[in-house]
Amino acid sequence: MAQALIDLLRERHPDAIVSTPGHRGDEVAVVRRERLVEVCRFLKEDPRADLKLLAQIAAVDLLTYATEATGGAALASIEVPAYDLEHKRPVEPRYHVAYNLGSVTKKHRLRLRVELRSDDMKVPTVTGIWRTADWWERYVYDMFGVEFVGHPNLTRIMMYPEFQGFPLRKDYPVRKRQPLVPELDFPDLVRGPGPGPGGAGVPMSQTHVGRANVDPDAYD
Amino acid sequence: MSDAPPKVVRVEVDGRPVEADSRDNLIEAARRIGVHIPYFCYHPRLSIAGQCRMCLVETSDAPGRLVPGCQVRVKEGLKVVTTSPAVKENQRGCMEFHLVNHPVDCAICDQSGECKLQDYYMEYDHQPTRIRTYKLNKPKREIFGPLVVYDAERCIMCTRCVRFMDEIAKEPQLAVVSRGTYSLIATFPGEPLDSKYSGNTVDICPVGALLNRDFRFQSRVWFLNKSPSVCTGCANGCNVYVESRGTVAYRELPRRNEEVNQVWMCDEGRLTHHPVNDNRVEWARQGRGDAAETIGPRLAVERAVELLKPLAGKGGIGIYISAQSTLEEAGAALLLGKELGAERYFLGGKPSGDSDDFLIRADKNPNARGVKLAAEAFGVRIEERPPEGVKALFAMRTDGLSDAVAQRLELFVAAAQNEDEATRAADIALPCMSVYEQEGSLVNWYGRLQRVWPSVPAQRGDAAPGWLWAERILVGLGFTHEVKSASAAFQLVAERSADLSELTLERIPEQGVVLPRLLPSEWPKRAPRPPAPPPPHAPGATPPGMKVGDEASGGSR
Amino acid sequence: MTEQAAHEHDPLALESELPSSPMTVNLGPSHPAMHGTLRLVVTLDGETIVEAIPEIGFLHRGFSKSSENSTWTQVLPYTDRLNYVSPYLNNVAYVMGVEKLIGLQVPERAEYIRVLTGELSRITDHLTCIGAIGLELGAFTVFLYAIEARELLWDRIAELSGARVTVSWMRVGGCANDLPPGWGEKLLECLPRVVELTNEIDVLLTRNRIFVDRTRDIGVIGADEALDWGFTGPCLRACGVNYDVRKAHPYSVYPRMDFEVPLGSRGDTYDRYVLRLEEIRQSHRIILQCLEQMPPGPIIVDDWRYALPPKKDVFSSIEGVMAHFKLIMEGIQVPPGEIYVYCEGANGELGFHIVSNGKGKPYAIQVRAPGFPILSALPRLIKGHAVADIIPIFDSINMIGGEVEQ
Amino acid sequence: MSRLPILKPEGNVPESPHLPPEDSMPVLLTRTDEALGFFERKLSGALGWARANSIFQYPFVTACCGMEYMSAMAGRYDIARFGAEFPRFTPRQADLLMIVGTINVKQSPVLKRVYEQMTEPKWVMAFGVCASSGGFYDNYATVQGADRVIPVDVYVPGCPPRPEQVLDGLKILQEKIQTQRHQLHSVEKSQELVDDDKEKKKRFLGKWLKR
Repeated sequence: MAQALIDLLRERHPDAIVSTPGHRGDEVAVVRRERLVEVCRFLKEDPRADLKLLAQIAAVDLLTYATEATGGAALASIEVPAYDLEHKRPVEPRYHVAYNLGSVTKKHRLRLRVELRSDDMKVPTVTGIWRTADWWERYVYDMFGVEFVGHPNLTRIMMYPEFQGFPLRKDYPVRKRQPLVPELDFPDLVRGPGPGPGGAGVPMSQTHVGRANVDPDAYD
Repeated sequence: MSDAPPKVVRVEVDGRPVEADSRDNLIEAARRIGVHIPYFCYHPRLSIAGQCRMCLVETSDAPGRLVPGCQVRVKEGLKVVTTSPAVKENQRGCMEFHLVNHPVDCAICDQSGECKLQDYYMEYDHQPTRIRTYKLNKPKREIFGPLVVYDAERCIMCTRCVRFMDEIAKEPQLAVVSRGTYSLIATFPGEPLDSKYSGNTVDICPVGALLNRDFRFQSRVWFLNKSPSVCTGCANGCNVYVESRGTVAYRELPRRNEEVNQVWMCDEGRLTHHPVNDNRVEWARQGRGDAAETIGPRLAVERAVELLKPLAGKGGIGIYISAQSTLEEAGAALLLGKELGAERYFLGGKPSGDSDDFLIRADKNPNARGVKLAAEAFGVRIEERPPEGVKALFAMRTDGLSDAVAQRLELFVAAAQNEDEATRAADIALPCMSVYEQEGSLVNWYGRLQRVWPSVPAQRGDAAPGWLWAERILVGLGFTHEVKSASAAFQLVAERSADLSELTLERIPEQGVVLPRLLPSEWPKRAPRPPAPPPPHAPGATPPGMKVGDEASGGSR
Repeated sequence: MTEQAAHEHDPLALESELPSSPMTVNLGPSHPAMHGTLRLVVTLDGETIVEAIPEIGFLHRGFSKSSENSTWTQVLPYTDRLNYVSPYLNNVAYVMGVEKLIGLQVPERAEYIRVLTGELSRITDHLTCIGAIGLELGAFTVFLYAIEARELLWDRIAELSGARVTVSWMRVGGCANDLPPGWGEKLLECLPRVVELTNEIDVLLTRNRIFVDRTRDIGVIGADEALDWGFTGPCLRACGVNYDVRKAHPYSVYPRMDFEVPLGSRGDTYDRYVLRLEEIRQSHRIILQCLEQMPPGPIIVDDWRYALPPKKDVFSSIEGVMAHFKLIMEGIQVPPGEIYVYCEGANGELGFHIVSNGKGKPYAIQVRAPGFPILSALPRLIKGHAVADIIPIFDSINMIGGEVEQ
Repeated sequence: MSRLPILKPEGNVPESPHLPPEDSMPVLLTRTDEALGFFERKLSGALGWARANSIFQYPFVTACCGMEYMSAMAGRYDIARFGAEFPRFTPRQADLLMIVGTINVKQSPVLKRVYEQMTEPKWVMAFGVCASSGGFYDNYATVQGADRVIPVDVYVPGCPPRPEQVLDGLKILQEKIQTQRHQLHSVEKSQELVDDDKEKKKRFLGKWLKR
């Protein structure tokens, strides 16, 4: 019956829906950013949809969606070979923000997706519709840097205020720590010398970049 | 094979239309739209063997029968199906037969992680085998030559190495011996595989049969970090990937560059990571011979500045630049010479060795033309003789310097990468990073400017790029030159030189750019180089005069 | 102010309010009742709470970032440290997500084992929560009984999967190993003792005058407002909303189990406590049914693209060693896609938003922790109550630092 | 009486930050211990015994190790049998700071302050792998081991450690407390005594040390 939900949404807000890429039984509707609040209010109040439960707001950074192989650890190590860092072809739109909605009475689920470019990452807030969106939006802001316009208190929720950068972005290295208290620096006995892959920067098992920047079909 | 001009042929692969080149086979046509037809024995640059039968697909021409994708050319309106049950069944059966006698070596095999058997097994045959038999034992770890070791049990008899030695290296030293399931690759009895290009057989071997003796058991491939660079073995400037982990560089693999080295590389090039790993000048030091004592990098630069300051401007200073250094290092050294009012400039480098008509140049220094270009840009005359007639000398890398020259000098400051008799005789020895550890650019013998990315990211002692040492000394002497990065050092040369003016380090294309003015005036009088094999889209075009099929490999099949 | 009026009316009245300014109290992260990971800045007017600002993030361990740099199987140990009181439920939720991405069908016996261990985890979670409520309201014996009951279950869990808390026992396509022989009988022996201890707690607390006074009508929230705050699980059912993911969106073999979903009436702390107690009994029923209907057969799917080959094959056949090597070193090549999987965790709807780019590592993974939205409603719940009521309310929503702060 | 060789760590054994400074020459130190007065040693032993068997612990609980802490406190693996039963939730009244669970970067100032507020003599037990070395959370958010922030006496391995491991860690700590030097006076005063020690050592061994 979630398909009925999509049709209901299409005929009430035809221009707000960009596409509906459903996958493995999940109903997804890509919504235009300006019409998001309108669509959400409709979905919550309309008795046929009745999506009163906002389960989660999640976000995805698509910077290395095409290139990251298992050994994408070069990205993760602090000392990334200059070639890799430089040759990240910009991906636009880079961020997807996903609103997982559910209905308690009608027992169906829907996911709204808003696609954002990396140069303007503003999304209208939905705290007016669901009060639980307050903390979820603060979480997505803290982790990805997506700004929710109109949010009452858009500050970091997980990280400390002095933290620079947004950790869940794909170009933020895994191990880049910003200590609050001066720390004693112990030699990293497990991973051996040097900050390079396999060195102190990256665990041993995660460094095979081999195929990341090689075009396998060219000449193997 | 008709030499008709290639025309566009419309084909349909899995229902999707493809505009293929008339010389394409089905594998290349499918690859244009991202469909991967698996293959072992096919190689875009070698002749067709059609031996592994992995690439069988269904075509509309021969309904109900599977056709090898590597041998069949595209035809107008041909329909190809790569995912039909028959094709899937064949791929599974092929894999099973290849794996029947394959030893359970993955744990100790160097190719683990980049082995095509493993990749294809997971994609096309992810089930246990249906064949219950004992594995056949064949000779293992046979030393073929200085660089190659062979393991007959792992070999799947795709004969790529045999065809490579016949067609590309033009020294047919490998052949298939014995028949049927006992067949294995071997050299002529008593003769080693000592061709200069035997290392390439290791690259194109899809399994772990042929291994590089230098890299064997050194590191696992998934710990290595791969970064593109240019080989420093000789002036040909073959494009390579240098693989490294932590502070150690492990091996060089050829990188595709159609104009310079297609996808091949010579054997000396595969050993150029040894100077990066061992016998390095690691700590800045002061004092000659055994009076040398390690002092910090900052102290060493201050000492050098103290010693150079009284001589500045009074002449008697020489600048020696080795042709092993990058364009940036040469530029920085020349700038230092100009500021110090140096009289004489010297160019040196490793002694030249043998050469051949394919990839090996006599001049064993990667950047001789680059240093000359920088000297012209700075408008100084650079002599190609060992330095003499100067009291003080600043050396950017001490490759060509002999101990006698160094002894005669009053003051000798050297930024050096490896220990040799010249660095032991240096007053101040500054550790210099190797070309594989720094960003920069090189100019090969043909006048092609190529970019180098740092591949060994780990800091080695006090090592710093050569241009950074020169810049520190300049700052110590009081000159304010903002040379804070490799591109800034590149700008030093680019501003002053005509043909580099519109280039910056970042804008050098990946395949390198040929500087027209530097083109060699006349073609070298040696035998003409073989015509570059047709671009990968024309695999069918075997090089002229090459027989196809049985005769090519000595009729062993 | 009414007191002011009383003062003017009868200047000698002794009860008139002494003028006092609001005081802010900082229940710091390192506080016994705050589970060590929540900082609550409470503004008090005398005893009643005027305003409360929670601050979390003191146990943010970078679950998403670490998982995005490990293969699909290596993420499992990270998942059961999310809600470390009911580890099996996290494992099952994550593994169901990966199977949904692959479109994999898990064998029958594995489904039953997952439901069985999931319910075991639910019982240990509720026991810990009830023990904490009892402990922090002074009933130390309730804590000891609850922990003793939990120890009995942990012994069975340790026999089954090797660890007591961090089990990491599920695998993509089934579970790690089969039930040890005689494990079912031992479980049947120890379950009555657990139920007996639960009844004892029930007797001690449920109609205890002090307990009822401390928890009845404390932290009340209406059904609609609870849903607006994102409540799910026992906290939502306490307000009378009949929503349990096992009944609303049946998954695994839950349709074959018959169990009721207990509902509360007033949505206060007492209802939440009673609900958890009742759910322990329902879970007990489910476990018994699972043990009866457990079919024999494989416990993991037999497809070597997703499940490790048996060790005999790994050491003897080339196919086995290659499959094992690729699955471990480069991970399961999960087809690309984006899904949101949800199942009934101990505190509510536990969901995973997983994105795969077709390679061996999850490209993006974020947890929908049931405790996260409920904790965001804490200021609303405790406003107007006395300081002492913070403790029972905070315990009844059963906030687990690991899952809330990932 | 043959002269005892002065044992020095050969080769490039990394100088561990916790070892006493170079000049204290551990072998000789025990000799100095023997040189302590007979009554001082008896008093130190008695004080050590008293402090070892009545540890008041401050459970700095954050993560999953808390579950095993509960088991260690509860009936079956009862920590009370070793005298460490009474958790004190104020650093002022606690001897042992048990860091139970992961310390993330946002929590490190809190941990440091709680440690500094504790009164001497105080000990620290890193409960579980995350407190000892950051565990497998090797990312931007986690401090790689509490010993980067505060000095730690006993490291209890395990994720989470079984209650028996915790009790074993407690036993090791008790041995350490038992054999430590305990003085009855405050910290400042003991500094003078340490200087007296050095004086005594110099005079007594002066001529042997000249090499």
